Amino acid sequence: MRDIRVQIERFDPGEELARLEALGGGGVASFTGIVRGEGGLVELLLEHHPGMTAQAMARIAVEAERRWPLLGLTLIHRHGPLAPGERIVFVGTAAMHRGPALEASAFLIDWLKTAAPFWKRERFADGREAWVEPRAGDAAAAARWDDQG
Amino acid sequence: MRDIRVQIERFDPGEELARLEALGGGGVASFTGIVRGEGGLVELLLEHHPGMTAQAMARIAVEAERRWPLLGLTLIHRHGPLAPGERIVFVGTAAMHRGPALEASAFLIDWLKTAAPFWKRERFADGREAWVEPRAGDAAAAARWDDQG
Amino acid sequence: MAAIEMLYFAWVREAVGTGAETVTPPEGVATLGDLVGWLSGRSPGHATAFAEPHRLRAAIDQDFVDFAAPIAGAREIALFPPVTGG
Amino acid sequence: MAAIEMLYFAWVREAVGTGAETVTPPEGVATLGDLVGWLSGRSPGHATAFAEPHRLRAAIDQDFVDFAAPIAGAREIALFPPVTGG
Repeated sequence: MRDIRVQIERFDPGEELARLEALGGGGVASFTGIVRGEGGLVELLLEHHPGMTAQAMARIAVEAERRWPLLGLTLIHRHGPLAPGERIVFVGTAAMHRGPALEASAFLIDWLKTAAPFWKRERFADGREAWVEPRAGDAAAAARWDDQG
Repeated sequence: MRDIRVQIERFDPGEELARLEALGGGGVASFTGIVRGEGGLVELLLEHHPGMTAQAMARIAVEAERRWPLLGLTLIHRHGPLAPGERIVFVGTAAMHRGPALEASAFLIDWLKTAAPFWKRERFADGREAWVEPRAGDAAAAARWDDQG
Repeated sequence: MAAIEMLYFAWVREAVGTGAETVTPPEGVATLGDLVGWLSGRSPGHATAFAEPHRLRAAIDQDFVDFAAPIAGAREIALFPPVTGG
Repeated sequence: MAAIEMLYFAWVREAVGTGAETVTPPEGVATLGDLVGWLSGRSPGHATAFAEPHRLRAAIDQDFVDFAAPIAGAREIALFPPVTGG
């Protein structure tokens, strides 16, 4: 099972986990990214490259399936305006044993951060707006998987 | 937030995730262990050391909190008879950023496998019963964290 | 020596034939290894359960310990196979 | 050279003043680096957007590429800041 979605709509991690749990494996891992309301943030706007996003996410998924024996994989990334506390991204993996599920979910979110064409703009209570700069650690987090391919 | 439960009752990963998501962090990671129905398995019986289990799980939680800056941590382990497809164990973590949430959830399930006093007995369709032997990889998976303490 | 509450789990419990018993080991039974050897003489079930000490794990008063651990002062000692939860 | 559909995202889009435009670069504009230099002359907004090429990333026909990539045959070229999704 490979389920990749780029959507404005909200999603329900519990429903996504249930789908992955039903695949007969012994382990399901997940990561959910949430908008933090730090510094007076009132809105996070997610822009993306519509033609490229689904394809870039599919490549990341294929790479994970090549590296680990997965029974299922779910990637959901929202775009559009998001309020603090809202879910941005969901990564879920199912495998026979826990190791592949856990490693693949960490890999998938690290790669989504650096290889999927999304950009975040923050809007603050004082009216200030700013495009989010990549965190220095993100490239390093993705690169650590290069040694293990 | 630290929530540790040893229970016969079922649990709902979606509800557990929602609680962790509400803590204000940017990342929530989870692992759910499920009974596999391989080889004609009809029941998995989880026995535990009632006096010791909650305390052993609390120690594992404290160790995770010492290693990573966590906003929240949930550990649920069921005991009693379980059917194939049922959830056995849930590990959930919330942190400001994804790295600590992901690493702590992998650490917690690795340690639960080797440092919490649970034992599994399998019962098969042909009537055969057998106590599960530890997987050779489990001790190694837990030990890899020793280098990083 | 004071009485010790013994707890047995999984196949150790099945082999011994009970999940709990109170024992009062004699002087000279100083370590957990000594205790396991002494317990083996209590019944054929005990002997079977403790025949291969490398297959056993233990906790004294709910802390994991190895077989060199002294049992002096122990109130509860649990013997069991390697854990397989998670 | 054939027409190329240019796409701009995030602050690159804001600086250029549009998210998409069709351009036909002259002969001699062979690489993506050449193209960015040539685009900088189209308007003050373009010049601002492309003033610091090390802050830009690019995709040709929806594959990430670096600035040495040849643009011959490209139908769509996207210029944008480093991605910050996830």
